[in-house]
Amino acid sequence: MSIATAQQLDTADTVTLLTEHGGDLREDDLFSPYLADIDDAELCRIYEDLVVVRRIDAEATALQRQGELALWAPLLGQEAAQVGSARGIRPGDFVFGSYREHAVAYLRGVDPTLILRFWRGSTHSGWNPYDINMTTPAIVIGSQMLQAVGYAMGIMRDAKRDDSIHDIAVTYFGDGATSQGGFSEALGFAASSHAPVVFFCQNNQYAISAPVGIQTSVPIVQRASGFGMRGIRVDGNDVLAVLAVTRYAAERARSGDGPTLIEAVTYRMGPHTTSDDPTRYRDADELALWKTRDPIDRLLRTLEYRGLATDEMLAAVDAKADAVAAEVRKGCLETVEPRPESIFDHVYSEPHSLIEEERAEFLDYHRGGAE
Amino acid sequence: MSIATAQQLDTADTVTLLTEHGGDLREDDLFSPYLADIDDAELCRIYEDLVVVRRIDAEATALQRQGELALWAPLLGQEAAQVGSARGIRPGDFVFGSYREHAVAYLRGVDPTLILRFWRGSTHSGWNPYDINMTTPAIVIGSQMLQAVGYAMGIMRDAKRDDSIHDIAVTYFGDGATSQGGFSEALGFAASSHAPVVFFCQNNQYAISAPVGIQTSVPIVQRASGFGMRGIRVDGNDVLAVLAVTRYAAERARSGDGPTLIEAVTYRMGPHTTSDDPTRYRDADELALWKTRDPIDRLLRTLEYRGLATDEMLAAVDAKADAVAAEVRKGCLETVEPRPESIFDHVYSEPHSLIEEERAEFLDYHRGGAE
Amino acid sequence: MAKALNAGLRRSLDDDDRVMLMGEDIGRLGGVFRVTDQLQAEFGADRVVDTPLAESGIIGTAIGLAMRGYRPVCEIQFDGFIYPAFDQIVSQLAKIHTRTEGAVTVPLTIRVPYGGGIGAVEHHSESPEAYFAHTAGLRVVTCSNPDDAFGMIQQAIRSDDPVLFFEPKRRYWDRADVDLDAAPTVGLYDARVVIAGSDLTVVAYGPMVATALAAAKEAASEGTSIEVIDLRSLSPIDFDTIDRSVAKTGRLVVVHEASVFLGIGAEIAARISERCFFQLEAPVLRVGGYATPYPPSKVEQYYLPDVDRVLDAIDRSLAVE
Amino acid sequence: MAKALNAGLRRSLDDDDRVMLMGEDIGRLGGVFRVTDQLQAEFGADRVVDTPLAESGIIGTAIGLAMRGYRPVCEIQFDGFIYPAFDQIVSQLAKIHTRTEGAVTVPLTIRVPYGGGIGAVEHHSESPEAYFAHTAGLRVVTCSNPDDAFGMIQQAIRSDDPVLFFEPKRRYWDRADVDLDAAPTVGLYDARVVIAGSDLTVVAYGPMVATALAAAKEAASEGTSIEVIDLRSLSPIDFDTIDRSVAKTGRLVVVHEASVFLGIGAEIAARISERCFFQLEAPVLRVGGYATPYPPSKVEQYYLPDVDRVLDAIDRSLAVE
Ligand SMILES: Cc1ncc(C[n+]2csc(CCOP(=O)(O)OP(=O)(O)O)c2C)c(N)n1
Ligand SMILES: Cc1ncc(C[n+]2csc(CCOP(=O)(O)OP(=O)(O)O)c2C)c(N)n1
Ligand SMILES: [Mg+2]
Ligand SMILES: [Mg+2]
Repeated sequence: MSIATAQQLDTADTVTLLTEHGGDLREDDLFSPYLADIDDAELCRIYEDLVVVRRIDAEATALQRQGELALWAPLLGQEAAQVGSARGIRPGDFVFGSYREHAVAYLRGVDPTLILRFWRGSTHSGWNPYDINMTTPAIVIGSQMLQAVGYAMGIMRDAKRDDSIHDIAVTYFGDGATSQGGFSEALGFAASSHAPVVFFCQNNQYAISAPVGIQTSVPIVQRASGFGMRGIRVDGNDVLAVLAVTRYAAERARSGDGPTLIEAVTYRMGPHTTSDDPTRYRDADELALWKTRDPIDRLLRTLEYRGLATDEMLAAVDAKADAVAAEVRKGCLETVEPRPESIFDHVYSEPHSLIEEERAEFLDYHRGGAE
Repeated sequence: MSIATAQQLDTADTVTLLTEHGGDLREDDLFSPYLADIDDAELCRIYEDLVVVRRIDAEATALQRQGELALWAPLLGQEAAQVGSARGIRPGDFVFGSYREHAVAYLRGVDPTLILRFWRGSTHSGWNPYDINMTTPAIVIGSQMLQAVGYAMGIMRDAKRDDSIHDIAVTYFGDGATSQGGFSEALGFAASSHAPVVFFCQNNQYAISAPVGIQTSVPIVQRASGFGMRGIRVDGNDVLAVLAVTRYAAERARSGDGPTLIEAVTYRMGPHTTSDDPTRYRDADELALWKTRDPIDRLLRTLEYRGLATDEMLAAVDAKADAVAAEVRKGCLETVEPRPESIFDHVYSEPHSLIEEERAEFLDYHRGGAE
Repeated sequence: MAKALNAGLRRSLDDDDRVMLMGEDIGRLGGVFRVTDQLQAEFGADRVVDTPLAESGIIGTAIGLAMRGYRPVCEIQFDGFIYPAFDQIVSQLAKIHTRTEGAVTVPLTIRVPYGGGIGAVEHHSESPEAYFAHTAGLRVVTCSNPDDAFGMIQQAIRSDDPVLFFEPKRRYWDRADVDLDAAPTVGLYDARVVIAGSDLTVVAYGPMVATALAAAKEAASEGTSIEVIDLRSLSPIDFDTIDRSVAKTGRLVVVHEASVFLGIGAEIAARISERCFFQLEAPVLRVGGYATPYPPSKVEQYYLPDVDRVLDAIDRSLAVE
Repeated sequence: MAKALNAGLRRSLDDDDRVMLMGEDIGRLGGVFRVTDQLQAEFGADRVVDTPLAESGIIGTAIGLAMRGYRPVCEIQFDGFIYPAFDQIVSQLAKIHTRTEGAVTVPLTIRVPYGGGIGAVEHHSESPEAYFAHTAGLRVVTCSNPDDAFGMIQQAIRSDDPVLFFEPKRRYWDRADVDLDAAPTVGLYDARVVIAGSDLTVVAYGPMVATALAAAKEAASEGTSIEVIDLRSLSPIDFDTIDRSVAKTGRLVVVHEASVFLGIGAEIAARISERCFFQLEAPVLRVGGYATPYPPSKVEQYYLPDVDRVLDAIDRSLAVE
């Protein structure tokens, strides 16, 4: 199996709005209008989001190193892809994520300490999906996209009875996930049903050690056209381009124009998870190159150009990040661990004879042992 | 789920070489050269193939009606797609079919009576795949394409050690099968490994009762480009176009240019199987329209134009068809049924304690019963 | 039985407009066994949906629909075609309620025509129930007669837990007068003593209940009194009903089409051998498929348990003193 | 043990150039557990292949490679990720030899790190062996120690039948001096009596053998003599070895991590209860996972059988008079 070269960021048809080396936003006929409401204040809030989610991520990595978490999947480098897209959708929309979308969950309003419960090993979820309209981590690669399409089909049905309904479903997944049959089936079902769903691929160049060239020799976005679906490739380290593109795709879905596949080209600057050692499979040079494309620096240069990057602003952002990080750490250390017998709690929603029997034996055994 | 309209035969980019209403072959810069060796005699032999395989098919349907077969999946209407493609590849190539490629098996030289053994219920296979380099029926939709890709990867490896090897793998499947994740995975693995494999889709417009518009709203051939793969749509009722296109794709694979997806647009003129009642889901008009596009008539018109359709030739072809049909019928009626204990024969290739035990009990029980 | 299922599905569609049917060929065609005949015409293509040909896609999207509040009933066209959906069933459907600590319920019913005996080609005669019964988070039931078919399918659809609903396809053509106004009198997860007896207990389910009854009848004619239990639910299993019977008869034969090795009978034999250790007068015997793939139909009668094989096991059990 | 497997794979690659390894991250990275460490560097990217991320694709293409004459060894990265390949394994891999009446062999080995106890997140601690053991046409084996790991992986690769090779991931870090020149002395499908005893037999496999041995040791210190059998092969199961032991001890406890309900223990309990009906002094007891999904790691110790639970079962068995 030959490994094609990794996809290039600078493909001509990649949407980008933040200039790479400072200066103001690029104008784009199609996408700029989607940023009409992004004034200076909003730009600063976006910057804050980027910094805060990176800080949460760093704190979680630290907690893992200290043994407080069993594992952590860092989003370092993917902040713009996640913040931009999360800001491009609405609270009523439903997100089917994978396992790395901590920033999306945070922006959808989850208590950030809940995000860590999963990685600590205290739960398989962390939050109630209906509280923030977002699923908890989906670990089996390729499993969540079909569910998103089904949910979107449900929205379509609801909308037939109530024309005030314009929700959509959004699903996140990685470049590796695009090889799974479930992904293609999801594109097929979405295209043939015209369901209001946005497929958001974070192409961070790697599936653990596998460079994206192992999955595909052409840009992932191209997959869409095979199903007659709209596809857009966007610079995933450009938070504003991601925001605009997501809003565009979401609006298409909302107004009945069907699904869109977005490929956000970004880079996983950290390890796959805290168990991973990326030096075994990638060069220092590559990482160094992508550090020059850091999504936070990228926005910062525009803030600087506009004179918004005042010491005051930057200090306030740092303070906010510190506060959230402290909250996350505190929440983690205060985690109330599940009771042993919780194993039996929610296997079924209705009584089940075997579960009752095993639970009784379990309690008996452990009570017996304690006496 | 909305049902898009069935794909039209007359899409501009569909390869067709036989004219529709008589006359000689159309010239095509790319594909006509692949027919350079098809002289009048060969044209007559192709015609004979079409008639013979239709006749085998009719005989099998008759045998099913008489209770000699449990089931039969007629190829009526798809003769050109199968004969054209089967003639476009070589004996050393390996075919991974679905369950309707009776004509392909016949042309690869299987004793035609063996084809029926499967449908009679006497075996799960019928022939030794290595005898004709073609698998026996694959019933689980979408399962055989990945195997074809793997086989082709094996060829690539072999060819590295022996540069006289230019075999390819060819896989057949229907329009319905393109919805299965396994199909997309196969395209993905083939594209990323550059394996010498030809994907041959017989789009016969239906997956049992489901019109192709339920599977996709764009031509199936388009799927290829999503994987960076060559795709060709061909008039599947035009045996010469199918032959040329198959040779083209096979040559690409043979010379290291990678996989191709061929979509042969045809029509299943009969029921899905002898258990099916197509009047429940499709209009008489549609069938009538496709009857005007009958693949045998289509070639016949060109034979007539060239003065080849002599009474003598037609009679000889009929005689041949009669002979093969008689042979098939005789073979079917003479089928030697499997011994009861054959159940245990080939579960494993090496001794297995549980099988030995159960076989012994089985023989004991049935011997006991007989006494 | 196919008609009874059709009536049960119609009733469910009528009772609750969140119920919807999904599957290959279930709409216009009414399903290859006509179980959904006319339902698309009656309820519309939005509630009786012809899906693309992808089982994983069917179950995956149905899970999403369930999360949005719908109650999908998915048809898998034949037993052997459920495996492409295995991941969605085993890693998603079965686990979502546990994963979310009860926040998300997935009231999905998967209808699976199963079993052999109809002269079908490969992959059309499988008995995959043990895979699902071994999977925590799923419920697995199967009907053996038209009455149960009508009642149980409605109960399954009303359940908030995912239910695998296995339909014995060789019994689809069995006829009976089903009272369409009767509410089910038995719980979905209860076994039923079909005929009482005192010498030996036969436990069967789905297609094999009729076989067990025929064997019992024949045994009766020779003076042996067999108690036949229709298991109905394979997960959970109603062991209390089996226990009670074995306490009385002291002998047990379990019958199913699936391979004996790790089939449902293994769990029953294991558990009853434990629970009734001192009541059992003979070892629990199992009659079932062999440890081979389902054979070609010309020899399927040698693979499938039949009345004679059940009687043989009964004799062997009774021979133990 | 990971090192022993690595050595066994290296040996297999050396011995037979039709052997090739396929899987996610097995090449450059050497596998997430480093079982294939350095093998790509040594044997090249053609024989140690980093595949796209699709388990069904891996097994499906491996079947094709096997049909072309290769002997692929596929790694499934974690137990919980085998289900996308279920259809290819159960409907294809398992059936091809039977389907073709012996014309086609598919000498494929599927390596599956399995089981819990390593503090992992969801889907990384599954014990899916019973699904495959119930599937006719497959062979299922599992190693419990580095010595067996080294020998058994080579035997599995040499087998012309498809073999599911389960590796107990919590034992990957177990160390032992493995004699890399010793040929295996036991057949791949033979169980092994690890320690002899007279009062009670414990059957375990994979990760639970160490647990059973620890329990036996503790029981010995209290004067109870336990015979511990390492099953090694789960399909077929070497019942003769178990029989012989139970004939001697009269008591049997089976231990595994998978759910007890329809786990491997069900078949053992069912069969031994039948075969040793008159020798058994107490019912066969099973110690295993509960009928629940594998729980979050903070409570996994309550799910997993441990020395105490095995001892408890031993006590309960011995208490039966
Ligand atoms: C079905 C399945 N196979 C394998 C794995 C193991 N695994 C976890 S993450 C991963 C790579 C995923 O890559 P990608 O989709 O690009 O997402 P990323 O981690 O880069 O965000 C793999 C192989 C899995 N979780 N699920
Ligand atoms: C996985 C699977 N699902 C369902 C079926 C039942 N089935 C048999 S043929 C068929 C339709 C196939 O349509 P297509 O791929 O277009 O092939 P055609 O029959 O038209 O040649 C279906 C749904 C099957 N065989 N396998
Ligand atoms: Mg990635
Ligand atoms: Mg078709």
